[in-house]
Amino acid sequence: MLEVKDLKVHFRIGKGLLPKQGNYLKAVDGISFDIKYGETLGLVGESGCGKSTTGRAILGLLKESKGEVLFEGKQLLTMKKNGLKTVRKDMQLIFQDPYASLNPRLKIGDALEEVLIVHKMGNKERRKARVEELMEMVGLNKHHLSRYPHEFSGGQRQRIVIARALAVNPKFIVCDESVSALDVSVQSQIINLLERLQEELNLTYLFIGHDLSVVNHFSDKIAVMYLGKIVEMAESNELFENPRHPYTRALLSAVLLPDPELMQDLSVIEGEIPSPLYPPSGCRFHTRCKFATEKCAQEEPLTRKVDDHHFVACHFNLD
Amino acid sequence: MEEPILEITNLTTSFYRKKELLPAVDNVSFSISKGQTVCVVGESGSGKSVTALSIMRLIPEHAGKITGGEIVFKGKDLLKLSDKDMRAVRGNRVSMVFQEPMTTLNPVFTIGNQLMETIMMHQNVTKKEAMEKALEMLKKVNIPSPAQRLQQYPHQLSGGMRQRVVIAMALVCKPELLVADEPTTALDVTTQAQILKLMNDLKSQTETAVLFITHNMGVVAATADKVIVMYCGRIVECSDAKTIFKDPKHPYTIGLLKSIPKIAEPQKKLFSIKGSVPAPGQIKKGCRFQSRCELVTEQCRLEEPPLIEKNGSLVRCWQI
Amino acid sequence: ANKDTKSKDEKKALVIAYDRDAETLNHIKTSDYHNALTYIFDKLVSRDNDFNFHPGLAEKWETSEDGLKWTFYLKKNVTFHDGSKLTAHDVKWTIDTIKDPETASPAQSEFEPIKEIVVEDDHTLSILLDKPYPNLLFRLSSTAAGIISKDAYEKCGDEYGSKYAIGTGPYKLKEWIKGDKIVLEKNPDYEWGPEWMENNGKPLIGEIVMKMIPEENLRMMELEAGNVHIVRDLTPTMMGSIEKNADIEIFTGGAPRLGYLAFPTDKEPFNDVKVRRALNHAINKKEIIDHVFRGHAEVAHGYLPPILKEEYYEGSEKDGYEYNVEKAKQLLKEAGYGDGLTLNLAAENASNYGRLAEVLQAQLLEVGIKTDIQLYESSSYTDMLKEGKQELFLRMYGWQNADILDWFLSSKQFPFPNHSRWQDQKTDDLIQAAEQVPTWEERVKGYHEVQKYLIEQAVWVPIYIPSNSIAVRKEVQNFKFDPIAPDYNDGVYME
Amino acid sequence: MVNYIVRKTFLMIPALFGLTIIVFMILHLSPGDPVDLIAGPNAPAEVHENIKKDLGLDQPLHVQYFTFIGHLFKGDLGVSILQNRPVADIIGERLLVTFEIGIYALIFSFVVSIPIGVVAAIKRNTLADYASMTGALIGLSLPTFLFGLLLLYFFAYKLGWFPLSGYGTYKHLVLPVLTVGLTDAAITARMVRSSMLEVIRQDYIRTARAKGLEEKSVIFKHALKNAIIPIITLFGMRLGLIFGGSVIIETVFSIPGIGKLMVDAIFSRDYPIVQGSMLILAALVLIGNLITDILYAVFDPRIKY
Amino acid sequence: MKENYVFQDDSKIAHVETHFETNNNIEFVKRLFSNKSAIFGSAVIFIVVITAIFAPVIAPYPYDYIDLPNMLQSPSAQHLFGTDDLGRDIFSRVIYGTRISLVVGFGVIAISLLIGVILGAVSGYFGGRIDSIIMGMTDIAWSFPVTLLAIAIIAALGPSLTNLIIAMALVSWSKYTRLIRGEFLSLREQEFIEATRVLGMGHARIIFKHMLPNALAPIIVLTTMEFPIAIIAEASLSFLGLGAQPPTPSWGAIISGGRSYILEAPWIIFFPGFILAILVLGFNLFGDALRDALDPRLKD
Ligand SMILES: Nc1ncnc2c1ncn2[C@@H]1O[C@H](COP(=O)(O)OP(=O)(O)OP(=O)(O)O)[C@@H](O)[C@H]1O
Ligand SMILES: Nc1ncnc2c1ncn2[C@@H]1O[C@H](COP(=O)(O)OP(=O)(O)OP(=O)(O)O)[C@@H](O)[C@H]1O
Ligand SMILES: [Mg+2]
Ligand SMILES: [Mg+2]
Ligand code: NI
Repeated sequence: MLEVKDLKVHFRIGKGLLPKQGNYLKAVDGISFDIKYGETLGLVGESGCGKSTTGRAILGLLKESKGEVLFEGKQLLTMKKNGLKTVRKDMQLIFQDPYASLNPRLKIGDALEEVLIVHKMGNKERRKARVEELMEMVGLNKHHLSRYPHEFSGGQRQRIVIARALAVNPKFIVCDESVSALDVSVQSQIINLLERLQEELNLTYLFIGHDLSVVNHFSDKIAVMYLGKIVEMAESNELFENPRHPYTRALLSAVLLPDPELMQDLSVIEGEIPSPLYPPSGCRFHTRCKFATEKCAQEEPLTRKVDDHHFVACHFNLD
Repeated sequence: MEEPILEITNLTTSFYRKKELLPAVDNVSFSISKGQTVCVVGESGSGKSVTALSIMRLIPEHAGKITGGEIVFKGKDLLKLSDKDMRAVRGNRVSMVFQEPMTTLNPVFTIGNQLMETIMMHQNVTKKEAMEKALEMLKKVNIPSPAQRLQQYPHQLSGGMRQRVVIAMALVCKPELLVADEPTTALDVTTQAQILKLMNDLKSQTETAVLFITHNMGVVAATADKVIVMYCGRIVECSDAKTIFKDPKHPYTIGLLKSIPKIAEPQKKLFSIKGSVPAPGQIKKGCRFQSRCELVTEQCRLEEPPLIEKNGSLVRCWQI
Repeated sequence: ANKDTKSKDEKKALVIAYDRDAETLNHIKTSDYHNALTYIFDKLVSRDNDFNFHPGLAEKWETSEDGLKWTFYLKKNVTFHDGSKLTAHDVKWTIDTIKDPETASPAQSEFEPIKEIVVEDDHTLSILLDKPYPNLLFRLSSTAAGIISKDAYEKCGDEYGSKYAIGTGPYKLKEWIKGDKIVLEKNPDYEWGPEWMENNGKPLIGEIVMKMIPEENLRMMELEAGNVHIVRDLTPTMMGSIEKNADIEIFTGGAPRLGYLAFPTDKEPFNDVKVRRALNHAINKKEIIDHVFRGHAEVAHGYLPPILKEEYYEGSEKDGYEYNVEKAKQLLKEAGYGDGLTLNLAAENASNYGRLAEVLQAQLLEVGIKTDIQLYESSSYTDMLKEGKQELFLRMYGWQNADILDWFLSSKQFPFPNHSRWQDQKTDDLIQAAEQVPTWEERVKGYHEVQKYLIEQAVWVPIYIPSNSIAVRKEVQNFKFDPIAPDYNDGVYME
Repeated sequence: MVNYIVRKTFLMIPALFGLTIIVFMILHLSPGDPVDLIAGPNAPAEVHENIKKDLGLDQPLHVQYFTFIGHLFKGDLGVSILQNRPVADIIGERLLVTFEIGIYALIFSFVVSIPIGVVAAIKRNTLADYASMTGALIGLSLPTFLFGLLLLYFFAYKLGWFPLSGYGTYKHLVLPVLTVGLTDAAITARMVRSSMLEVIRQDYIRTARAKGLEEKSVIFKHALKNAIIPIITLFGMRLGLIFGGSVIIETVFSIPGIGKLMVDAIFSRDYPIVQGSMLILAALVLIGNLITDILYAVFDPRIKY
Repeated sequence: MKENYVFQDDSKIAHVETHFETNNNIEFVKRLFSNKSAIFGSAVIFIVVITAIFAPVIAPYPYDYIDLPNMLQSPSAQHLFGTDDLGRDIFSRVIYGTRISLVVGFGVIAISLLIGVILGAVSGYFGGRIDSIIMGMTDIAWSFPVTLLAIAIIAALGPSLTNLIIAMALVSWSKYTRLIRGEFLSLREQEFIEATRVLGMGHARIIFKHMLPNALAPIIVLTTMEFPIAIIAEASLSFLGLGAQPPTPSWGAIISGGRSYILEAPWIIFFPGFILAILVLGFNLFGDALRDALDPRLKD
C-alpha cells in the first residue's frame, strides 16, 4: 500500500549571508520500507532520531523531503496541490499531544463537521449524522458535540482527534506517539480503540513510539531508527526474540519490565544520541556500540537481509 | 526494620479554587526508613507531586497550603520549623529532583555556579573547596569531561546530562532523604536506564532514603523497596514491591498492572480500566474509585473504605 | 535725557527673549534678518525711530543733479571687529556681492537699480544709477545693507555667519549656541554711533544675550522671574498676566503692519464687487480688536498702516466700510447669494491667526457665510497661495512704505505675490503713475489715489493694525520704543 | 557573534536606503519649498530662481536624490539650506542635547523602575504592589506634554527650584529628565513586575528554593537576572522612542534638541537637515537594536548568533 | 509623544497563551469583571462613549459658540470648566472633544490593524521570501523615529483629523504586523494547525478560521493598549498644532491653545488634561484587566 524509497529530509539550519550557505540537519537520511494493507508498522527510536519527521514526510507535509513515497502506486512527493487534497482523504495523522492538536476555539461538533465541509461530503443532515456516528465509533456521545476541547480529559481528546482523523474515511493513519502522553490506564483504552478501529475499518497504521512494549503490542512489523536511518526492521515477534542490531538489543534491554524479581540490567548502553547536525561517520551507532571496530567508524554498513522479513544494517552478524 | 527517618501522618494539602480550599492530597500517611526507596505511583493528578512538594514545603503560597498533618523528619516536624530552619534542611538534609531536566536548571548561570551555590549555602567551605566538591560530584554522576562542564550553561547539555547535574546537585550535600519527582519520565528509555542505575549506585553508597515518584511500573520494579499507590489524593494501597506485583489487592492496582502491554505476550487484547479519574471537586462520597471499579457495591457508594492491613499490604477497599 | 539718579551696571547682561533662533548671521544669504544683525553691523545710512534718514557710516552724501549719481563720504577711523579698517572697498564689495546673481542673495533685487559702485578713494565712493531712485537711502539703511569686512568674509569661509560675523557695529558676536542663545559683547572701540542717538560712543551695556525661547508661556514666565529683561513682539495672549506686574513696563507703538482678509478676486463669487463689499461690511473689527487683540491693535480701514504718515490715505476711515450686518446681507442678496455661501477660510498656523479665523468664522456666519477653517504651516500656506487654491484667507504684511501696494496688487505680480489675484488696469495705471514721479509729494498723492480706489473696489478686507508691544523689565533704564529694532546703545543701560 | 554583527550591519544598509527614499519622497512631495523662507516674502521670481539654482533645487527629483545619495556615500550629509552650514555639524550639536536627556532618563528609569517592579512582584497583591502599580498606571496615563507642563509650572515657576528654560547645567536637565524618565519608569516598572511574576513561576526558581537558598538570593540572583532579559531587549526600541518623542519634551521645555530641530526643519523644508537627522536617528536606533542583541547574548547564554 | 508604553508589555502580550480557552464566554466575562480595574476602566470607557454619542444633549453650549466678552472666565456655575480665550465654554468643548478622541482611536486602530493583520498573517503563515520582505519593511518602519515621521507625513498631507489618523496609522501598523506574525509563527508549529493541513484545508480557511481566532487574544490586548496611545498621540500632535482644525475641540488642541494662558487661566489646560488622563487611565486599566483575564496565570 505504501512504499517509501530512500526518503531523505534535510533541514537547513541557520542562515548564511548567501542563500546556499548554512548547515544541513539530516533528520531523515535515506530510509526505505513498505506497509501492506491492514498492517501496522511500528517505528521506534530515541528522541530526535527522525520518527516524526518520517511521519510528516510521508504525508507530504514537508517541502524538504526527497526520495519517493508511493501511496497506492501514486507518487506523493511530486504531486500537485489538488491531487494531494484527494490523497489527504486517504491518509491521516494523529499527534502525540492531545492538548495541542485541537483548535481550542472550535466546538467539537464544528471541528468534526468542518472536515466534512472541506471535503464536500454530504449535505447538512448527512454531515450531522456522520458526526454522531464518528463520536460513537470512538466511544463518546453526541452530548459532547457542543463542548469545547478544554472541557475534555486527555484521553477523551485523543478520542476526538481520532474521530476527526476518521471523518474523511482514511485508509492509512500515522499515529505519532499517540499514546505516549497518556496515563497507563488511559493508554490501554486508546490502544484498544485503535485496534478495534483497525479491525472494523481495515485501517493501516504507521505507529510511532518510543515505548517498545507498547509498539510491540501494537505492530505487526517494527522498524528501529537511529539518527535518521533504519538500523533494523523485522516482524515484531522476530525482532524481540531475535534482535540482530546492537542498538535494537540495547533498546530492548532498557525496557524495564514490571517485575521486581527480574534482576534488570540497567547498564545497557553508554552515552547519548549524537547531534544529527554532525552525525558520526561510518556506522552512526559506532560511538556507543560495544562491538564497534575501526571498520564501523569508516564504512557505513549496508542493509542486509536476515530472512524474508528481517533486515539489519550492521557489519556484524549477531545471533 | 529501622526507625523511619521520615514519617508522614495525615498530610492534607489543599488548593484554592474559587475561594474554596480543595484537598489535592487527603490524609496521607506513610513512612520511609533509612536507605529505603519508596515509590509512589498513580494516575496523573492523583497528588504525587503535591505530596513531594509538601515535604519540601514548596507549595506555592498563593495557590494552596498544607492544611493538616505532620511531616516528621528525624523527630522534628518540618511543618513547625521556622523558614530559616527549613532552609537549612532543604537541599542539605532533604533534597529534591524534579521531572523536567530542561527547566529545573537556571538557564543564565553555569552548571558550576549552580552546584557551588548549593555547597556554599550549606557547608562552610571556600569557593575553591566548593569547586572541587562540585567537580567530584560531577565525576560521580558520570559526566564526561566534568571540569569543562562546570563552565557550561544548562542549554549546552543534553537532557540526560542535565538530569545528571540535577541529581548531582541534589546529592552533593549527602542528604538523608532524596525526593525524586518523576526524574526519568522525560527521558529516553536508554537514558532512563542510565539514570536509574546511577541513582541505585549512589544510593547504595550513601544510604540515602529515596521517595521516588513515577507512573511507570517498570521503573517501580527496578527501584522500589516499598510501593505506595495513590488515587485521587488518597493512598489506596501500600506494601513492599514484591507483594504489589505478585499480589495486588486493590482493584485499581490490579487494573493498572493489567493495563501495561507485556512484551512477552503481545497479541493479547489489553485490559483497560474503564472511565477516567474524577475531576477535583467532583469527588462523591464513598470510595473514590467507585465509578471505575468492577467490584463496586452499595457499601462502596456510601462510605469510603479505611486503609486496612491485609496480608502485609495496606489496602483501601471494602471488597477484600 | 536721563541724567541719572540710578547707577549703571555695565557688567550686567541684558537678556532678550526671542521665539526662534537666527538661521544664519550672514545677511547676504538670508532674508530672515535677526535682530543681532542690527547691533553687529552698521549701515551707510541710519534711520531714526520716526523713519528719518541720518548719517551712519557715511558722514554725509551728495546727489547729482539728475539723481543718477550718489557720492558717500565714509567716516574715518572706523574699524571692524577684527581690527581692520573700514574702507570704501568693503562697502563696494558688500553691495556687489549681494547684487551678483551667483551669490543668489535674496536681497539682490533690492539693489537692482544700482548700476555700478565706484571707489573714489579709501573713504569715498559713488553709486551710479540707471534712473532716479528715491528709495536708495531706504535700501542703504536696511539690515540687508550692513557692511561686512571683505577680508574677514573671505577668510572665514563656511564658518562666516555661524561662528563669525564681522561688522563695525556697537556689539560683537561673542558666542552663538545654536538654538539656545546668541551672546553679543560690547565693542569697546565703538565711537561712530549715529548722531541722532543719545549715546553714540561706547555701548552702556556690556553684554546682550539673545535667548531663544520658542514657547510663549515660557517667555512670560522667564520675564516674570526676571531671567529675561525684554520680550518683544508680545502677543495678546501674553498680555493678561504681565500687565499686572509692576516690574514690567509695556511699550506700545504702531507698527508698519496690516492684517487683512483676502480672496481670489478673479473667481466666483469674489469677482463680484458686491460680495467683496458685503464681506467688508460683515466684519466687526472693533470686537476683534477688543477681544482677540485685547486692545493692542487698531482698526484698519484702508490698505496702509497710519504709521506711514504721508503715504497713508487719511480718507480711509470715511471711505471705508462700517460694520453692518444688514447691509452685508443685502449686498449678498443682490449678488445672488441670498441663500448663503460656504467657503474655506485659510490661515497660517500661528496662535493669533487661528483665533482670528475662529472669530471671523462666527462673524461671517451672521451674514450667512459658512466657513471651514484650514490652518497651514507657513511653507504650505505660501505654496497654496501660489497655486491659487485659496478662497478666503488671512494675511498680514509688514512694510515701511507704499511700495507694498504695487507688490501685492499690480497685475505684473500675478499670481504671486498678488495672491488676491487682482488684475485691474486702473490699479496698474494708478500705481505706475504714483511710482514714476520724481518727487515725494507727488508720489504720496498718487498713492492716496491708489488707496482710495482699492477701498472702493473692496479688494481686501483690511482688519487690524497690530501694535508693536515690547515688555521691558524695570532693570532696563531709558528704554526707547522702536517699531523695528530697538537700539540698545541709544542710551539704554542696566540698573 | 562577530559574524552576526557584521551581517546585521550589512542588513542596516538596505533599511537605511529604504528610509532615505521614503523621507525624500515625503519631503519633496510636501507642498512649499525653502526658497520662500530664504528669499523672504518680497523677493521677485528671478531671485527665487537664482536661489533655487544655487541650492540645486531646480534639478529633477531623481537627480537631487542621487546627488544626495552620492554625497552620503562620501560621508557628507550636505549643507543646511537655511543655516548655510554643514548638516553634520548642526545635527552634532543638537543630537548631543537630546542624547544626554535620553540617556539620563533611561538610567533614571531603570534605577527607579527595577526595584519598584521587583518589590511589586514579590509583594504581589499587597499595598506596596497596588500603590506602585497604580502610580505607574497614572504615570503612563499622563501625556508627556501635560506632565512636563505641570512639572514646569510647579517646580520651576512656582517654587523656582529649577530654571524655566534653556540648557547647559545639570539643573536644566532635571525636569526634562524627570518627565521622560518617570514616564518611562512607569512603563518599565510594570514590565519588570510582569516579567518577574513570569519568572517566579518557573521551575528553576522552585529548584533554587529546594536547594535551601535564602529568599533574597532566590529573587535577586536567580529571578532578577532572568526577568531582566525581556526588558533589555527593549533597549533599542526605547532609544528610538526617546528620539522620536523628544520633540514634545523639547517643545515644552524650549530645549534645542534634535527633535525640535527636525520639526522646525520639516516646516521650513530644510530638506538636508530632515534627511540627515532622520538617517542618523534611524541609524542610531538600528545600532541600539544591535547593542540590544549583544546585550541579550550577554545576559542570556542561550542566545547564540 | 508617549508611545513609549506602546511596547510596555510586548513581552507580556507575547505571553498571552494563544491556546488559552476563552470559549467559555460567560466564565471569561465573569473573571474579567471580578477585577476592580476592569470595572473602573470599562465604566470610564462607557461614560466616555455615552458622552460622545450624546454630546449635543449634555453640553450646555455649542462647542464653537464664541462669546468674546466672557473670555477667560474662571470656572463657575455657568461655565463649569470656565471659558477659553474666545469665551467658549470649556466644559462643552471637552464634552465634544470625547468624539474626536474616540474617532482618532478607532480610526488609527482600524487602519493599522487592517495593514497589520494582512501583512502579519501573510508573513507569519507563508514564511520564506515574503516573510523576509515584509519583515524588512517593518524593520524600516521600526527604525523611524515615529513621532517625527508622523509630523513629516502631516506636513506633506496638510494638517487635518483625517490626515492625522492616516499618519498615525502609517507609523503604527508595524506593531500589529510583528505581533501577528509572531503569533502566526508559533501557531504554525502547533499541532492543531498542522492537523488542518493534514485534513486538506485551504490557506484562507486555515488563516482566517483557525489561526486568526487563536491570535485574537493578544491582538485585542494590543488594541486596548494602542487605544490610549492613539489618544495621547492625537493630543500630542494637536498640541504641536498638527491635529484637528479649529474650531474642532480636540483635547490636545484645547491644551495647546491654553498653554499660553497657563499663568492667567490655568483651567484651560487643567480640565481637558485631567479628563484626557482619566480616559487613558480607563483604557489602560481595562487593557490590563483584559490581559489578566485572558491569561489567568498572571493573576491569582
Ligand atoms: N522543521 C524542522 N526544522 C529543523 N529541524 C527539525 C525540524 N523538525 C525536526 N527537526 C530536527 O530533526 C530531528 C528529528 O526530529 P523528529 O521530530 O523527527 O524526532 P523524533 O524521532 O520524532 O523525536 P521525539 O521522540 O523527540 O519526538 C531533530 O533533531 C529535530 O530537531
Ligand atoms: N499550583 C497548583 N494550583 C492548583 N492546583 C494544583 C496545583 N498543583 C497541583 N494542583 C492540583 O493538585 C492535584 C494533584 O496534582 P499533582 O501535581 O500532585 O499530580 P501528580 O500525581 O503529580 O500528577 P502527574 O503524574 O501528572 O505529575 C491536581 O488535581 C492538581 O490540579
Ligand atoms: Mg516526535
Ligand atoms: Mg507530578
Ligand atoms: Ni493692554
